[in-house]
Amino acid sequence: MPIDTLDRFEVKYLRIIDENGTADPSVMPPLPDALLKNIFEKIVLARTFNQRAMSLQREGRIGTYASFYGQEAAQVGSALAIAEGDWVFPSFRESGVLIALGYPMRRLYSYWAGDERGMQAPPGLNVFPMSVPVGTQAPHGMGAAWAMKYRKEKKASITYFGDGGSSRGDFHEALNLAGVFKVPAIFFCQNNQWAISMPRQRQTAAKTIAQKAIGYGIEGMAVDGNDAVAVYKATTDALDRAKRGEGPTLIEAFTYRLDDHTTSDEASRYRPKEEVEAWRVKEPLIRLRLFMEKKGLWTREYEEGVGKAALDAVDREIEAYEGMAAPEPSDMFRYTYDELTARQKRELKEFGWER
Amino acid sequence: MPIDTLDRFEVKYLRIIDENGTADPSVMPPLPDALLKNIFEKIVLARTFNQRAMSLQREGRIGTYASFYGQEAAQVGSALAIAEGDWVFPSFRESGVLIALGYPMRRLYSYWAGDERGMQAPPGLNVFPMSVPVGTQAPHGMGAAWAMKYRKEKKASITYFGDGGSSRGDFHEALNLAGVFKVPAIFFCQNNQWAISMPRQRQTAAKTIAQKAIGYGIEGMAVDGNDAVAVYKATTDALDRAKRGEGPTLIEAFTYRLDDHTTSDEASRYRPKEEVEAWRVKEPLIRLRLFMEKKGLWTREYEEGVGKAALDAVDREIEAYEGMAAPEPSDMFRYTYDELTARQKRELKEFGWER
Amino acid sequence: MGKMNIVQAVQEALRLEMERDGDVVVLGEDVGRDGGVFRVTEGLFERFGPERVIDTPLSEIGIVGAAVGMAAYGIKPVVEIQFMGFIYAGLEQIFSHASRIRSRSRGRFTCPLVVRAPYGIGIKAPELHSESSEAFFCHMPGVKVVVPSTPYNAKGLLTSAIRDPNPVVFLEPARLYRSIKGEVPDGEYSIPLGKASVYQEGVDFTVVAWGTMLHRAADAAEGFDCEIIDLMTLKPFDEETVLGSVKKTGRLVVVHEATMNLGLGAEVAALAAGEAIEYLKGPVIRVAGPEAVVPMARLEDDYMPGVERIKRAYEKVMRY
Amino acid sequence: MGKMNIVQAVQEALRLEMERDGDVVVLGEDVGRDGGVFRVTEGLFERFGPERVIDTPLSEIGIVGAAVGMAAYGIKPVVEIQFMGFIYAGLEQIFSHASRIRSRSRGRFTCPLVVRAPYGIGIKAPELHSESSEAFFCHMPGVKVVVPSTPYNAKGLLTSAIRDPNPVVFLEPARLYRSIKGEVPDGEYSIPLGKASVYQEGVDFTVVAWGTMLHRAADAAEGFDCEIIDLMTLKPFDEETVLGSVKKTGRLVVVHEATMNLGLGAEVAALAAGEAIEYLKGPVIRVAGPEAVVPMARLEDDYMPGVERIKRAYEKVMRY
Ligand SMILES: Cc1ncc(C[n+]2csc(CCOP(=O)(O)OP(=O)(O)O)c2C)c(N)n1
Ligand SMILES: Cc1ncc(C[n+]2csc(CCOP(=O)(O)OP(=O)(O)O)c2C)c(N)n1
Ligand SMILES: [Mg+2]
Ligand SMILES: [Mg+2]
Repeated sequence: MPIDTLDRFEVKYLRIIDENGTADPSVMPPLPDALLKNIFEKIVLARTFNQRAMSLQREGRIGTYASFYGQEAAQVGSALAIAEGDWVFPSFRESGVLIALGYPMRRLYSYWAGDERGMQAPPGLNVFPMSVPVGTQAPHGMGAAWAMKYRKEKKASITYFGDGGSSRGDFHEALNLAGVFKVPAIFFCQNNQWAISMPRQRQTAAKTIAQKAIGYGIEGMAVDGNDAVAVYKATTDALDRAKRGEGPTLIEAFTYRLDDHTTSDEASRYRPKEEVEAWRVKEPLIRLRLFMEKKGLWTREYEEGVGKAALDAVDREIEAYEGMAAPEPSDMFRYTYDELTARQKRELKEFGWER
Repeated sequence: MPIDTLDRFEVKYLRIIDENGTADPSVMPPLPDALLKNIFEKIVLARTFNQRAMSLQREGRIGTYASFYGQEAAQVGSALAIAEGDWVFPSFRESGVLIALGYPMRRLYSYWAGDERGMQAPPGLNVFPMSVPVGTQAPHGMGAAWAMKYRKEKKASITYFGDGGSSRGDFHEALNLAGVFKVPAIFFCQNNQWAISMPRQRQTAAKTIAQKAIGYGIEGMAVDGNDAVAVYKATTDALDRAKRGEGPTLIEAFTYRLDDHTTSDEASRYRPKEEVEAWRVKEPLIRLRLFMEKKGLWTREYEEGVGKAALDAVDREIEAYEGMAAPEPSDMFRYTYDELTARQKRELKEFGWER
Repeated sequence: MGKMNIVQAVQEALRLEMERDGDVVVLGEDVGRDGGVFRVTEGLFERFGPERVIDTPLSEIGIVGAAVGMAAYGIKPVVEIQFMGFIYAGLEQIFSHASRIRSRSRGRFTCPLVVRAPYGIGIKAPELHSESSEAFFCHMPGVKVVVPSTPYNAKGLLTSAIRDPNPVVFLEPARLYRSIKGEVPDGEYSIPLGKASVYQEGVDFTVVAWGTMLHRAADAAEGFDCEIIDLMTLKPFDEETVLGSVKKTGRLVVVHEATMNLGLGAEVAALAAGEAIEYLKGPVIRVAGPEAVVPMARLEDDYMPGVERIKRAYEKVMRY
Repeated sequence: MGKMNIVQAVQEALRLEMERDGDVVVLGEDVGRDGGVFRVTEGLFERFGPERVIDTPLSEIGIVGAAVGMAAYGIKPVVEIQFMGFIYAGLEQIFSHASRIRSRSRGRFTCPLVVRAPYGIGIKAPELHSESSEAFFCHMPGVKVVVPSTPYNAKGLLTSAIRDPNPVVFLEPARLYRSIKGEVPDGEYSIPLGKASVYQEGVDFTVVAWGTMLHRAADAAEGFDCEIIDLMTLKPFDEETVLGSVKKTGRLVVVHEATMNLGLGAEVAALAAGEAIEYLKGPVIRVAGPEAVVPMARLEDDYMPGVERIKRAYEKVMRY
């Protein structure tokens, strides 16, 4: 036993619907038609929100915005696997996840306009404010799951982050703790191949993010992130395992950021047009449309109806957002501590912020 | 290809000399007798230093001390693989490494007596001050290796840390960067099974520390940390690879902390006596002695001579340490910046610290 | 009522709050079976079990960050950081999350978290075991900072900290842990956060101190008729009591262990210079650590303000 | 000599120092091919190649920590942190290592490292893009902190920072990056660290400011005969110039963007209260951010001290 093999590992990859819309029957789960349609409709809704956000930004009606164009399957597919009572810890690119969960779009727009009220999740929706410091939300997902386990509740947390986020110490410590305490936490990585100008290949020398799970002794898997059904299945399975007490899972969804990093970025400075074009044809709606058509669930009229409804909904939400009263400066103080401090009271007067 | 295997990994373990002192010829490197004797003698010297440190602490002649008893093979075996010009980034438990490298023992004693001068490595010895905040030295090892690569020097860095250190974000970020930039850095983990009262099994759900290398796309291996020859070989190979430009290696040496965590600790509160006893018979000197005896390199008289020389050397160093002039309070200022600030100059006077 | 030391007082507060509220959990390195390196959590593991007294891996980002998630969820984590010098890895989680989750979510989520850590020079261990970096936390809106100075207030303040709906950094002076004993009432009681205590009344000058330095400031006060204020809560601190006393005495000395530059003494002095300058008869004197990294054991007594240095400050302030 | 903005001035200092010294390397997220999110490092990648202008993974502990190792080895890393709000993960490496490796090794190793970051409110991006946490670094002995306010001093100060044998945190006011232009000499020159500059002479009161606030303080000064000091180096700051001016004018106003409590204004005020109180005619006034987390874009103008608030402070101080 001089050179002994202590252990062996494999990294698995799941795809169910290929780029031509053909589902592999050996892995296709028996999903109700209504669910498939819901996935489709939420993707359209999210994409509509996203397109309008991009124009609102150009028009100066919201601020810097992070588009999720291209990542809708990963976002909506995973979001629809989330049950009531689960907790969600998003990064700033997860507007699509939130929309699929029913988060009020008016609040999302207001957030992107620089208003903290936009991240006040409505009661019943356990969505943490989007984390801007990359990766720092991973320990929160771990901790919430720990609390669920402590309370013996059949719930789970899901934390979203990017390929860039996997390089951060927070990711490491969160996943390691999640493994040790076997908490019901899902860590969902949208590997969209870029962290601003840093390509995935130079973010880590590991070939996959999924294999990082090996270092924590937890489940890890990769999934085609542009296949909404595969994402839905992988996330559902992971959440089920978590709720059965079988511990955390790291999911890596291979996808692609088709837009610039944010509206302040200019991706053409650092990535080749051809790469973007090669991914454009793999975008999630194409294959879902083809697949649903084969199943008789898609027609042109259906999509037009869905698109129209989405536009109407988004327009109503934009109107509602733009009708919101301006935030009060005193809100800064109101939410610093549970009560105003003596200094804050003095400053309220001094600044003329009393209401 | 619905469920595809993206990659496969194995974790390897090296042992050369077993607990009965029998070497496996298939992996035994052709080491000169002088080197084997050097390993033996340095282990004896380090252990003598350590024993005396424990009594000096009890007598109040030094402060809190972290014993490396039981880990001498891992420390001396790896240290003797280090070449002149390489840089060493130790944790606080690496007194044995430093002694094997020729670090003045008087300075080590003075360090453990609470004197910063003890961590002023002599010229030519590139040993960073022992890192007390666990794991924080890993990025330094990465950075020094990066600088070596930048300067196109055939050198490497070696960073020492414990099983506990592998849980820290610093470890993660350092190893990930080392992989991406393929720097000549060795990360040497002495897995001594405990982090104060935390057993290895609850430090991480991963079965080995070595497998964490998979997450960084770098070389990783485990080695019997009580087999000085295996440690020497694993470290030499890793350093050679690093210097050939083949990138970093994570080495996990399985060993055991036979003493309390430090002289302030009481390990009997948290770990079973039987476990300690089971490891005691595996301590590194026993098998090395048997092995060398078989090779005709060991006799009782030889060991007595080595022991006597070690005691003499240590005693001389203790005397030298105790003869050192007390540190000057003004040293605090002298080494804050390269020059005294105006405030420091004022404080020097005010405190009466001018020399 | 019984005499106990600060270790015992903190332990008792933890035990009582854990008995009272099943959501209170203690977590940190070696807090369980080992009872903590200072034995503060001794007995809690046996009493409450491994689910409520949780030994964690060596992971300060993870411990603090997970506690933020737990606290937001509704559990009340009391985190022990083994020494204040090891909290630095957790600073981002404190500055970017614990302190502002209430603000970022406009009240939807809160962070009733306590981070306990021994702090200051006191046990002659290697570097980073003697930091007194309270000022870092005091500068961050949304965080409260508390430092007890006696067994009595250690128990009462920690009780309040655990019940407080805001994140509280609770710093325990390592040097005082076992060196002072005092009467501590049985059963639970709380001392409100944000209020200072007048440790000693007097008329000639005001001394502001906390933790270990409070006792040195008091020792140095023999022969002076000064008012000594034990700040206890450093953020938000009791400006009213401080200013009231300064207006009465007309002289101010602040004593702390941390380096002077931007130590909390700066804020106390600035407050006086901003709000009570017309009462000041002479300079505000800060007695504080030198402009240097906290040294290891052999120089630590030179670093830490001693009774002699404090006395000189008292004499100086009385010259005006 | 030519007119340029601060982005260009910083870029020029980097380029010149990299040309002068082959050991100077630039590293950080997106600093290479992309030229940095503010385009500060634009063109350097093309000029010096990927080994000297290094795009790193998203890894603030690693970037800062590796730079400590590089600096100790003898390379001169200039780290870019994308925004000051993302430096918090690197605080432990700065507080526990960069600042004290010289002290811990008694001079055997040093850390000639520069950490650059844009700071302050200015670009209406989401949270943590607008922090002004300079005080954290100022409290740490062993670190220098520098903030330029003009293209001219940006170039000269960064040149000094790169050549300085100590770790320097170099904070670039995001709001000023492209909003002001100024004459900048061709070729290399340096402005010494630790010296303030008298931006405007005057007799009635002294104003201390830096970065963005310097300009607001100056705008508010119309109609007042005040002396305005641009601190430039915040740690160690030029106490002599500040005290000299206060002794001359007898009145002091400090203006900064960070929250007041333990912002650097506290130290400046405390210094005056300790060393020049007999010259002060009235209270030391601090104009600073409120006791709140830095808000997102819609409230940021309420947070940041404006010309009106500063003017009121000038009027107030003149009432004494
Ligand atoms: C800690 C931290 N460092 C830097 C940034 C600036 N930044 C914002 S997004 C980003 C890249 C993130 O990449 P990734 O994690 O892959 O997410 P993606 O943007 O691709 O969704 C960077 C560097 C940040 N927000 N937080
Ligand atoms: C960041 C940090 N946290 C906590 C400590 C206190 N502490 C000192 S050693 C230690 C355990 C270290 O375990 P390991 O890394 O396995 O090294 P070993 O002591 O076994 O050599 C702890 C918790 C510390 N020094 N640094
Ligand atoms: Mg990405
Ligand atoms: Mg260990």
